[in-house]
Amino acid sequence: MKKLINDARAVVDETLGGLAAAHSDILSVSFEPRYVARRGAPIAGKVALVSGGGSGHEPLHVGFVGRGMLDAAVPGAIFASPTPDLVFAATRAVDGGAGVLYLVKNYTGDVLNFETAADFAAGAGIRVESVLINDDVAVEDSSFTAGRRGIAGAVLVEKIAGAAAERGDDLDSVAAIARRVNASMRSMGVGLRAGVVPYSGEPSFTLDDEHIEFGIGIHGEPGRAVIPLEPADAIVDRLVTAITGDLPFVAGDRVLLLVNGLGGTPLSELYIVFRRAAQSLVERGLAVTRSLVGSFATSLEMQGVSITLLRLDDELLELWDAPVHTAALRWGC
Amino acid sequence: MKKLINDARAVVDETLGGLAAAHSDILSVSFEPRYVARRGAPIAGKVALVSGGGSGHEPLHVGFVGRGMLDAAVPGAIFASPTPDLVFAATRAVDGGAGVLYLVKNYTGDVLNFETAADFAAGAGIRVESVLINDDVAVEDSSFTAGRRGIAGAVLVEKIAGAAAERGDDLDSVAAIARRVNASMRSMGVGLRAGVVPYSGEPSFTLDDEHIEFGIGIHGEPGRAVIPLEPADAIVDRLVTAITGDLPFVAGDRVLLLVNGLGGTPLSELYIVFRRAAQSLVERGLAVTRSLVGSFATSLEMQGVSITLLRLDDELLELWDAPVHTAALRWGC
Amino acid sequence: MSLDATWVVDWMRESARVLAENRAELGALDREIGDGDHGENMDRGFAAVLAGLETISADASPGGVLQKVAMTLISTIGGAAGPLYGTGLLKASDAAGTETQLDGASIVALLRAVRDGIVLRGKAEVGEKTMVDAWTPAVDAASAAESAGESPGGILRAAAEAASAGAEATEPLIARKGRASYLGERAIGHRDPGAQSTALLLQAAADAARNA
Amino acid sequence: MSLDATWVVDWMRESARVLAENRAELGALDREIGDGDHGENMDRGFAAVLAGLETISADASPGGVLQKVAMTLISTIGGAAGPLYGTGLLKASDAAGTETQLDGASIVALLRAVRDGIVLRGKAEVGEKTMVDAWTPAVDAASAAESAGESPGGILRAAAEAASAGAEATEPLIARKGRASYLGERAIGHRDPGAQSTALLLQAAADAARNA
Ligand SMILES: Nc1ncnc2c1ncn2[C@@H]1O[C@H](COP(=O)(O)OP(=O)(O)O)[C@@H](O)[C@H]1O
Ligand SMILES: Nc1ncnc2c1ncn2[C@@H]1O[C@H](COP(=O)(O)OP(=O)(O)O)[C@@H](O)[C@H]1O
Ligand SMILES: [Mg+2]
Ligand SMILES: [Mg+2]
Ligand SMILES: [Mg+2]
Ligand SMILES: [Mg+2]
Repeated sequence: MKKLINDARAVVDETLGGLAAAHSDILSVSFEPRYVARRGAPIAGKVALVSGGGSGHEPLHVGFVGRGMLDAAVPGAIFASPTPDLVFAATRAVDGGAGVLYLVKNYTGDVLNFETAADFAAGAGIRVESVLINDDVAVEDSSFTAGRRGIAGAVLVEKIAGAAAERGDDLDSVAAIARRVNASMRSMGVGLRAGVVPYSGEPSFTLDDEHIEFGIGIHGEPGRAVIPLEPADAIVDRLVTAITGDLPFVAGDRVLLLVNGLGGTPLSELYIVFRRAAQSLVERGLAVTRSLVGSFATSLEMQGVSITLLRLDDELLELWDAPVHTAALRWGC
Repeated sequence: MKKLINDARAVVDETLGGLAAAHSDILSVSFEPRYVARRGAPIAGKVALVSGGGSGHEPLHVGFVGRGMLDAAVPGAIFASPTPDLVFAATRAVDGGAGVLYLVKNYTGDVLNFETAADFAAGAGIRVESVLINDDVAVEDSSFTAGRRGIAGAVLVEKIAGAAAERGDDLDSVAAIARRVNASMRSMGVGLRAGVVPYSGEPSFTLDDEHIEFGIGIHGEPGRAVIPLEPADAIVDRLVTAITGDLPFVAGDRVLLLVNGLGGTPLSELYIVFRRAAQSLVERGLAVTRSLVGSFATSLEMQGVSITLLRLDDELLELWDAPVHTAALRWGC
Repeated sequence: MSLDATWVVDWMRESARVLAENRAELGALDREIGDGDHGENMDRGFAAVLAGLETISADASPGGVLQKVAMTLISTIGGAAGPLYGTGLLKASDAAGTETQLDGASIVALLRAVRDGIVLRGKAEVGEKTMVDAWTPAVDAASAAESAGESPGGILRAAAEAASAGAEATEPLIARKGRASYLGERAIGHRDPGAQSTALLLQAAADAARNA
Repeated sequence: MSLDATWVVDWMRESARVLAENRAELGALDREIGDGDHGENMDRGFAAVLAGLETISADASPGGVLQKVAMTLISTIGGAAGPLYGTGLLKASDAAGTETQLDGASIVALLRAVRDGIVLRGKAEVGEKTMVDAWTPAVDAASAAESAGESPGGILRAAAEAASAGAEATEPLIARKGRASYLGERAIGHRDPGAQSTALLLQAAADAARNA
């Protein structure tokens, strides 16, 4: 295992130490209990957004704390959901009296831990709403599974719901917007090479040089199938077909296209993927109205990419374009 | 070789295709002759900034084309400097009558090709100034070498000189600012694992699991020595010692600290590096006044990191904070 | 014969020991069909439990110790296993109430309460390839042993054996809950990590009651 | 005996062939002490030259062909090698002027002009582990062969042999110019890729003059 780390068990705290040092204008880090809060929080009268989940997906979620996005992020251990006491501590720290919205990626651990935190919050008289994020079409959403996973689409929910909270929407409205974003988006990814989990020193999966995991999860969970490595365009076409067919997206739709690197993929490859994805959407009659390219929801240094498509309407577009100032996403200010 | 590409020889063009599709609000791409120009260029009366070099370092330089930074970037083949005719074509496309500044990383190939382009431009009546970027302290600057290499510090030169051009400085002034930035900054990096050059399918160097290249170049060129892998903090201390000792940076200096990933390093590791670098600068009495963390000057999917330190004065600080809107760096607008 | 708070403390100490010992193995199982953190999660949680036992008061009841352990697990394991084991042990604490001595029937009730708590939170049924597939046969075996007049130690040994067999029996299953459910047929042939940690925990419970 | 434009054309065709053939080998040499692109750069440049030869006019002079080749190389190789070889061949084109037949003395002048052009742009001296270490002995050997009354073919064979020996002789050197200069002692034992491509180019020149 070759990593720029000191101690496998200190990775999360030291990452947060760097985050705090680099972005003291945006956020502050509490180490004990561990959470990241927007500078200036709580903001009286504003709905507070709290997200979190296992670490190892940076910048998700800690890099999205700040104006126009999250009020707090609660990073668990690597790939392990944070515990309820931490989520509750963050909730108390950022609640501005207008209630708190939990944005929870659909994993059993996250769901259960945020559920318990919401119980704690209710006990403390804080109103909490929760929105589940489950954009990954790789996994069948049926009674035979734990349901669809939440992956890179989380970034879009956080941005847009964050803008709604910033403009002063109330808790129910912000929650409704978050649910609308989640319902209007679909994602799917491929993995070429696994990231190495620091505490085990082992890759989270293994693949030979000729195969990729089609439908990879952001913890290295398997997807639909192991398939032969193909040219990028062919892989992108498979992903786009799976994604557009699912909602479904139809000709005339305005969409936001997010091409997300999984941590170890160079930007040039993300643009090669973006190029074909945009082409293929245009061929389907969709209008690529907004674009985002970069590594936002990662899996350590995994090599691979995910594609997310969000159907836009005028309101979502306006909220997307609203100013945001976080460590990993910034515009308009 | 596992990459999300179609054809090794099409990597640069297809990357630019994606860039153009994702950022049509910022830039436009000319494929034949190949260069990337700021949307709206030429801007009458504004000094135009042109940079370029081999590809494989994305987002450098193409991701820095836009308001407040470069007017054009000229990407060569992977790791190969662009040819003079392309630099000249870009020069003509963005010259707004106030002259053109070439920002050239100090590699024999880049120097020679930009030199020839400047001759062409002179022949066409366009005034060109060139500034060499050579921030890498890994390499001795002596008559026994080709001189110091230009690495991630290029991003700082482009940002600050770009802001000077944007506020209306004339060619000599912008060139002087660019030279001042270059003279006030130092960088150095380490490589853990090489990127794989698409056309050869081979890693650009090989290291066993226990060693790193101390002083790596962004083409995988060797640095000072192959040393054993150490905890991140120890590696950072070595880099900071080499960098601060060189200018030298002294107690009381205000500095900008850039921690730059080389392409395949996860963001969490960059923050772990930033944490220690900032600590160690504070211990030396320096004031870390501005921060930048991310993968900006890369070497394909190389695992590793470089640290750049820039000594700030009031003017450089103001120019750094000025609005910028490019694919890879954006604030203030 | 009966067990007291000392047994609960010994059980937790022994659990911490075996989970540390099996950290890599549980991690490897979870890497196959999950995200690889189960060993790390359990070890982190029980290391915290171990530290907390230092400050347990001498007159704590079994239920009191279990409550403290449950709270510690909930706030240190994270992931899916944290709330599941935490809720389970919280329910066990409720079941033990203020009793200071646990007889055979109380032991069975305690184990059943753990299982029911886990099912309450996780909604998994038997056969869905989760820790429930170790807990349910364990509860059944414990109940049968108690009916057959076994001592508390005997009851726990029966539970441990059944949990171990239950964990092994998850191997041919397709998962319907948790992360492994995404694998479909590809889960076949792999043991569920949570069922395996349950088997370790119940073996620890039996070992702590070695002389009972 | 003398060589005409056909020889230049044949030289370039043969160069394109051997550079394509040696693309991987040059790349591997450059990977050792540079950035690995020299094979790719040379192959790209000479493939473009080859394509350009299709449209060369039948009455072109050797100098005319060389000028077109030089411009193509400058606009297609990039890197350090592009301007160096490009400038070298441009100077060779100047040296050949409008002559249609190149005798021995002209051939030597042509080779010397290439070398001088490269030195003008790159400022490398002999012994600094660059392509100059192949060109300079080649020019010296060509000059000696010409003095000894050798035919143009003989002169080029002498140059090719000396270039090849010169390339080999870069192996023990420490580099002072170009990317390899960063390596210090670590460059020792590796052949300079540019010197090796020069050896290939001069062998191609000799092969193209096989019957002269
Ligand atoms: N719904 C559920 N009901 C019961 N047990 C579950 C459920 N979901 C997951 N588990 C158990 O949790 C274990 C995984 O725990 P762990 O790896 O710590 O959490 P995570 O899956 O969040 O990484 C599984 O092996 C399984 O036994
Ligand atoms: N200053 C110089 N003078 C002469 N030759 C040089 C000089 N610098 C580099 N070279 C030659 O160029 C070769 C490298 O060419 P190439 O790999 O195509 O370019 P780059 O180094 O830009 O990647 C070296 O092997 C060396 O022979
Ligand atoms: Mg987990
Ligand atoms: Mg090169
Ligand atoms: Mg797990
Ligand atoms: Mg090279």
